[in-house]
Amino acid sequence: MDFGIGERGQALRAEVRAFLKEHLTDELAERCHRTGVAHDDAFVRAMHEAGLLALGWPEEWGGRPCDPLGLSVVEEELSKAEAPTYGVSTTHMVARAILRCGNDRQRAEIIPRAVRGEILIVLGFTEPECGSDLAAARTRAVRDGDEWVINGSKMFTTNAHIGDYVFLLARTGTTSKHEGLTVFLVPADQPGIEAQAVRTISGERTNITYYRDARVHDDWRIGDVGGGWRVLGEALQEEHSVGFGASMLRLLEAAEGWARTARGNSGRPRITDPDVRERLGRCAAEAEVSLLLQRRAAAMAGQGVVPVAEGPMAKLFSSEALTRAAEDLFDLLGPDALRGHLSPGAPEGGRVEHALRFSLGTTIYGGTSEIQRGIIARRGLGLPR
Amino acid sequence: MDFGIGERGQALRAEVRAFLKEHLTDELAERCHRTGVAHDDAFVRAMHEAGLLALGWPEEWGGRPCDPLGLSVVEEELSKAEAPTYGVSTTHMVARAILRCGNDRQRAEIIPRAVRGEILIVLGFTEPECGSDLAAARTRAVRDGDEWVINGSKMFTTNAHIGDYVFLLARTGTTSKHEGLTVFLVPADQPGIEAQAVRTISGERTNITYYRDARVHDDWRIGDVGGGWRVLGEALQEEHSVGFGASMLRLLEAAEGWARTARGNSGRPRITDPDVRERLGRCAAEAEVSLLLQRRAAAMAGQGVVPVAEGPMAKLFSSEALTRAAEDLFDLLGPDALRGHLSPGAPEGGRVEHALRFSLGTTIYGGTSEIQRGIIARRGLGLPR
Amino acid sequence: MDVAPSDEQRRLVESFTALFGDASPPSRVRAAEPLGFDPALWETVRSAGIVAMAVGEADGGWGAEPLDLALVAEVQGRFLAPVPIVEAQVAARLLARLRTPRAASALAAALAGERTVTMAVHPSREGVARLVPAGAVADDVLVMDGGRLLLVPSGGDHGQVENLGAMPLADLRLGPDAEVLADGPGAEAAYETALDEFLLLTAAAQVGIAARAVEIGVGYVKQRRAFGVPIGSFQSIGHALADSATAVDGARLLTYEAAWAHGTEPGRFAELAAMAFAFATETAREATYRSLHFHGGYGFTDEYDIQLYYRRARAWAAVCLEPRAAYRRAADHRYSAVRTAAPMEEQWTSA
Amino acid sequence: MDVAPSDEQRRLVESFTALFGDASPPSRVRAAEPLGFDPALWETVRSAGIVAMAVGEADGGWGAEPLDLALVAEVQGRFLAPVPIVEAQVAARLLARLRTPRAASALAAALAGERTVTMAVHPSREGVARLVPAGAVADDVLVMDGGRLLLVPSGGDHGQVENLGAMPLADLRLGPDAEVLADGPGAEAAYETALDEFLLLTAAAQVGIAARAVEIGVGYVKQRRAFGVPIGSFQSIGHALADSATAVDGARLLTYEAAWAHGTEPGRFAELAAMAFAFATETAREATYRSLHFHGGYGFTDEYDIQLYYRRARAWAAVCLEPRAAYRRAADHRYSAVRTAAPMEEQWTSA
Repeated sequence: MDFGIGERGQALRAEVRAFLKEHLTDELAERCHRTGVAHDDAFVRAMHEAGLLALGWPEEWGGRPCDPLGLSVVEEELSKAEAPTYGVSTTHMVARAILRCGNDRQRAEIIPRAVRGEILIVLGFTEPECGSDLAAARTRAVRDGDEWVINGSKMFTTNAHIGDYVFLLARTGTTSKHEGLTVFLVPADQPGIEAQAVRTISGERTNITYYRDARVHDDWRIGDVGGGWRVLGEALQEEHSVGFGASMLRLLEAAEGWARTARGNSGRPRITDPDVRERLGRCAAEAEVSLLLQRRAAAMAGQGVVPVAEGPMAKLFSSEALTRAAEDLFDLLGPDALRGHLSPGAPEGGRVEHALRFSLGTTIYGGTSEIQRGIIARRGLGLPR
Repeated sequence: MDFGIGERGQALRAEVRAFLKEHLTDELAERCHRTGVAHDDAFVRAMHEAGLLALGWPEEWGGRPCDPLGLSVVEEELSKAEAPTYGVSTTHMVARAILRCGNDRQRAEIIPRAVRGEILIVLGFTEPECGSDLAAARTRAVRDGDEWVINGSKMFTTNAHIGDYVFLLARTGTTSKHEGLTVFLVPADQPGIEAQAVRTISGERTNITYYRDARVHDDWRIGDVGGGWRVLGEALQEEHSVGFGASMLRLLEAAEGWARTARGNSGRPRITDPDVRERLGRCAAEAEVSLLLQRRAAAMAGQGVVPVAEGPMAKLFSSEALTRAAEDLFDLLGPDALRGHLSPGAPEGGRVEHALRFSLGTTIYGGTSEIQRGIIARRGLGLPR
Repeated sequence: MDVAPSDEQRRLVESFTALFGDASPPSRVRAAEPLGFDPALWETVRSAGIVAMAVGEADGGWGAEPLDLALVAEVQGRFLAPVPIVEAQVAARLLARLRTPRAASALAAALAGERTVTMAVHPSREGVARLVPAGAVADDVLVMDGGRLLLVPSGGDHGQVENLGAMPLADLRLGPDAEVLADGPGAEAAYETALDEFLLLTAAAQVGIAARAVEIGVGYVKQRRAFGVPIGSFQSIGHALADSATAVDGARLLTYEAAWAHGTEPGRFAELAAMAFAFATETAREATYRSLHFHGGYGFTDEYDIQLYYRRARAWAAVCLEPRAAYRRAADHRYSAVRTAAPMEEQWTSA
Repeated sequence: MDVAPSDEQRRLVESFTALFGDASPPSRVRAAEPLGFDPALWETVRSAGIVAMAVGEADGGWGAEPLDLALVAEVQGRFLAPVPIVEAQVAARLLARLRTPRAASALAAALAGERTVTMAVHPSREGVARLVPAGAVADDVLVMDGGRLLLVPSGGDHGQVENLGAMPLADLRLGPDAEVLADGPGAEAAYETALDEFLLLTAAAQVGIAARAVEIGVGYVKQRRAFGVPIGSFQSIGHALADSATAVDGARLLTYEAAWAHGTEPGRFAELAAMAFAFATETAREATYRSLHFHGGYGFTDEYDIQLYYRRARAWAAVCLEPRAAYRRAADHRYSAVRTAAPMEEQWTSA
């Protein structure tokens, strides 16, 4: 057994940290925080120039070799720094799905641009009425000659207002719930598509998108007609190392920073309190467990094993642990925890307050905790449905 | 609003405490603990002589007026003292069911003796294979002239080895799951019934009972043939103030006793530690909430309202709170908590250790926590099944 | 034991339910953000006697019981009414308790609606009263400063603090115009009682928040469908809501018991108020989290009301004490004969 | 990152799985109660080199790594094997660390199987080492007494303590035949490291207990039916078991990471060992509770095996530290530059 990230991992980590130090300026971080948009063209271009976007892609596509474990080390650093890479992650997720399920022309047009960070692809899966039950999608695509005409709406399409394409799950048949679905890569810049901002409790901006006779050429159908559920499965399958261990580290460091500097009535720093220590100790332990579960799933993927239950375990545990820790450390800080990012006296720039808000989405998106527990119960433990 | 138990409640409480002081001797408590049998003929006789058994029964049956709230005050005192009254409670539960569902002869034969504590009736509901799903009972009663012949087995028939009658749920038809059930009051002293001891983690003795051509006269059928599910419902309905608030008080007093006497390395009593105080404070609060929920259900019953969701709330909350508190206070006591009742250095005679063991059954018997949550969700909140 | 409100109490609850139902719908609560104050509503409830009800007739008020105040606070919590009721009531009661001419005149101004008076719930440090509830909208603030109870005019500079709960909080610098109202053990005791009352009424508000959060959650999961069924039929949802509904009932009973003890078993009041605060806070936190979570992605969008409840459940409590500290405070009263060895920092210790 | 055991480690696990599978089935575990010791099994595992593996070759042992010891402890936990493996291994390593002639001779006796040596995991108080693990069956006990590390022969009088986990605990009075093995900071440091190792191996045993408890629970709820379906199909059961299975995997990873750090990142070992102990203890507690609970009434009968796991999960941990104290200990190491203000009582503070 070996719990280190190895020399290669250390080198990658150092590389990413150096990159972030240079490019994730206070001004950029502040802008992302203020706009709630976790994408920045210049930042992504810089990532490309630094060779970070190409990590893990096959060399034939301009990639730079990196195993899933290495990728998860990189992800941890980006996530801990709250780098604006959400757009990159959705773009690359779709590009990987196209690598597996697309045709040659689709691959040639999309993958190189995705690897270079030249396009932004957003996700159009869930709908206002279907939540976790993605296969209940009702947005409809109807064939019209060489094109498809799309009508309906999609919820939580983050970055839709700045994206180039929507990776859209649409209903093309009525035969059965799962077999009547098809996936398209729809150009976002057309009059039939409207993105309306949806603001969230963490300040992040997402969108509801409306499709009114939007059009996509059949050339941009990904996979077979009726094969959308499989394509979607491939796309989601590729997300091995989803987790929030790094977000916990970010939170922990904020609480530690507070504990070392804030002083109680006695004048001693709060970190000398046994109660404060207990709670920081618990958060540190659960952050460690989160990272271990994430890295294990990545290591399995590196060995060609699909982490069927282990991926959900990492996502489930780390998001629930983050939620618990945010509540607990928010309490720990006392009344000052209330101060928001913009309040002058906010401890550590209001990071604990922000973690509380941010944590709420983590147990929802990418499959709710309930969905993850169901997968673990059935596929990990073999329990009956 | 009034949160007091009133003068009548105070007087009752004083009466029960005086009774317990005289009759619940250390020697009796020790014997109950050792044998795991929460019934003692002499103690029950003394309760009768003190007028405590007659509480709440109609005066025409030799009863002594007492409203459900008064009864719950009495129950709290008995429960807090761990008085050996489990046999009384099953006997009286059955007697109340017979009062509602039995015929005149049954009432005349059973109720006066139950009110005087002369008989012990035990419960034969659940079976080895059916757990919470009581209606799945498979123990069969077949008509044979004026009698019924019973074959099958019942689980968790506490006091079966010393009981006079078993209140037995049996399958008499195959028409439907719920309508094929009938209830009988079966004489326990017959060769066809065998009680085998089942020991539990808390030291309590219960039994599995086997019925091999056991017999009961049709005169001792309670309610209609096929009406057993309704009779059972009436019997269980009468249990308004089930809860473990008093058990929490017992546990809390033990932990407080420890905290006032045990000393840390500094020589100060442990109760001066903020950590100890926090945990005792939480237990005290949850004990208070448990008692309030129990008394509310009793008060509703006193006003003729069936506490459909409120009864389950009291049972659910108090048993889960007891389980949490026992774990937490067991931790709080440190290694000494491990010492069992018989170990000389056991803090407060090992009461915290015993509470941990005892708590396990409370979230199971009388309807598991899952069953209670289901009732509250459907009948209290109106959620769909 | 009688958990039903009297007819008079029922009318009180009905009238404030009607008032807030009209004047404090979620749209108004949102519109009052980020300051968290609705001047028109404050004018309305003040005219309705919200401050006067809190003090005795001898002091110019209506002499309502703490139980009545708790009932109103629960209704306020249900509607998240953005007005400083608890703050003004507790401050008025504190002024009345002081029995000095200056306190009486300050109270008279509060009762007349001339000045909004609030109190700092933590002693000042280094000349600043921090995170004063309603400090950003009040005219006068009662502040405990090194054993002296001060009346501090807030002046024009309110120093408002942006915060999670959109509360009108302010950091208040104690200027030369601060007046000493009282000092010594009497001042401390009066202030401690005010803190107990603040905890009690906040507990009641948390009960209202929690109860409404459960209702919102139940309503949503009955109507929302997934996998062909209403999601409220899933045990993972139904059982969690059942636990929260149970805790809400328990928190309500405990809070009203504490309010009842204020007059009937005064020796238990402070202990029960701290317990009620801790338990109601935990209950509201869990109920709002669950309800928000069961909304799926919608829960954390600004559009849905549940996030308003989620944020206030935490903020209205955090401005006072976290639950662990409140349980310690309850224990301090319960075991008052035994002094603590090492008082925790930032805790209201009474020992 | 490679979480797979080596071939050699796999063989180690297989051999102990086979050994305990034969020699420590639940019937033997029950038969060994209440003392909690099976002399024949102890003879077997001792002959198999269980003590020798724990110390270096230079000291007459086999030089296994802490990771290997943790793997064995996990297997022991799975089978609840009633033998003092962790105690004897940690005590032997402590003796080896002291490097004195008397310690060497005591170690030699332990390695030769002549004497069973254990250690007290709390300093003595008033001349008594209390609740010594394996104290009721050991020949010698290592005790920290006022800064001196003693070797105490237990004599004939074992002072066994009846306890929740059927552990062979004893209260040991330090008699005149106690010998001083070491004193001063060196003795303290060696003892502290032994405590860290004790926590580590107990964490591994808790992982085994928890993993087996989940398996037992899963097996039961697949087969047991109610309301016409297997009860494992209820979300209230399946989701809770999924959470426990997740925590078990996390606890295992954290424990093996701590063991790995012993040699590779020694500066993190003590912190990780305390974290692993706390997390694994909480995991085992929850897993055994849930599994027992999902057995319905059967869970708390003596006949079913799950109660054996429930009791040991709590007892094997409680003899050392409760989880809160273990998290504080982890923090003490993590923030070792900052001394605690007020060390909690009964806590192993390192600061």
